[in-house]
Amino acid sequence: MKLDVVYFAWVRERIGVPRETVETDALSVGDLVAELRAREDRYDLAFSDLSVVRVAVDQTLSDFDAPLKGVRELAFFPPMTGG
Amino acid sequence: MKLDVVYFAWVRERIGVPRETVETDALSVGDLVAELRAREDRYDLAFSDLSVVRVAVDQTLSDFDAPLKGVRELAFFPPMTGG
Amino acid sequence: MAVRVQSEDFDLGAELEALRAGRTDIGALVSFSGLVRDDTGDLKVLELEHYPGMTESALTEIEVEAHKRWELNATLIVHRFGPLKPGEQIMMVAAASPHRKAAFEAADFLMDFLKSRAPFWKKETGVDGAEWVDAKDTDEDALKRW
Amino acid sequence: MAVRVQSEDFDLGAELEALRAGRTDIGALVSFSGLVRDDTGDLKVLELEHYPGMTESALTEIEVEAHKRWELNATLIVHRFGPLKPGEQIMMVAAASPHRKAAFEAADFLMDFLKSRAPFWKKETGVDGAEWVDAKDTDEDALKRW
Repeated sequence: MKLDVVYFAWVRERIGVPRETVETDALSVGDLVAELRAREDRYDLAFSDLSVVRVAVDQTLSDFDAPLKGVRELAFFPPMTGG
Repeated sequence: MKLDVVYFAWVRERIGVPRETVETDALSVGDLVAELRAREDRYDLAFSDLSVVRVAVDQTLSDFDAPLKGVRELAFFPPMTGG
Repeated sequence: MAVRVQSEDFDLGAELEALRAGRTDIGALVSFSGLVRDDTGDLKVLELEHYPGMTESALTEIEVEAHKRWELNATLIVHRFGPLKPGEQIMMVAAASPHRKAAFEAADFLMDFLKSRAPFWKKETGVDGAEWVDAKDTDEDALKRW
Repeated sequence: MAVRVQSEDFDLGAELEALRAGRTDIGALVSFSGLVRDDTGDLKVLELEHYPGMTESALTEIEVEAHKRWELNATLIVHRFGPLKPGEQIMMVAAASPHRKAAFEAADFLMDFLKSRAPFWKKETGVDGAEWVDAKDTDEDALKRW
């Protein structure tokens, strides 16, 4: 399965790209995160503390348990600080 | 003792003047009100329900128990409705 | 910190602009403005009466109290008097603070106390004649929040 | 009801004016604006990053929720992105209602949810380098009020 994955703020900086297409068989967001962390250090660093990482599935806030089936765009970012 | 007394809103309309000088020996605001009510019907009407009349003594919100000694300006008006 | 009581209209945007002009210590600016509302189309004019002298001192006292309770960079109260038409601005308060919560609370506080402690009275003249607006019990009750 | 996400500055006064123009059903108009604060004089630039697409839908969702909860005539959310200097406007919300309490609460609600649910991130570049602004626990806690 191919997924668009986007990153923001310091998550983006640690991973080094704002957007990429990921090929994966992971079933959930959490599984994909584990897979990415095993692949390269920059992912391991970005996802080392998941309590400060938020996830959006198809532009809607979600969580690490969310299934990936049918998902087009996944986003990872720190807690929001607008306003 | 001579006192400046001012009236606002429907209290002013019932009494018929915005301001007058009153000659009185009343000791408190409440005593003066009783004295005025006895004098003329228009005062009796204006002060018939004191729960909806507020009093200011020298431009500071006060109450009917307030003493009149040393007071220069007394004001009577309904509950405020600004904003 | 400023209080103005006037018959002329005011420019809300210009007032808020002036409050923050040239400053970098404000993080949050909250404004409230009150408008002459006429749901039914029956209202011809809203007449605002006030107690000159006491109005200014009552508003200043409320403002001083707000500055005691919250960390505020600036506050402003402008209140009109005289005849106003539906849709016109009646008054405004503004509160500027380093922090959002303080700005919101102070503006809310200014409004609650202004409603029940500043000597203004409203008279509505509609198609069926004129009537003084009654104070609401909820306005007096609102003071207990603070 | 409107949401705008833009890099350009906005004219707070003109926005508030437009919200009430030609209407007589608004009694209360509350605005909040957030400004780039720099107490120490060390801040060079505040960079606002956002998630195009999700930002607009998240803000619209918050606005829709406010209209469900309160009697509102109109609301507006404007939020900027890109580099901002100390003293500049970051964003604004406005809520117009027939009633004071609804206007205050709705504006407060919009801000609380915008803070923790709209995908914006702030990065401060000061004399000592750049740093992402941390979210506050109190921001997340603030949602529980509603």
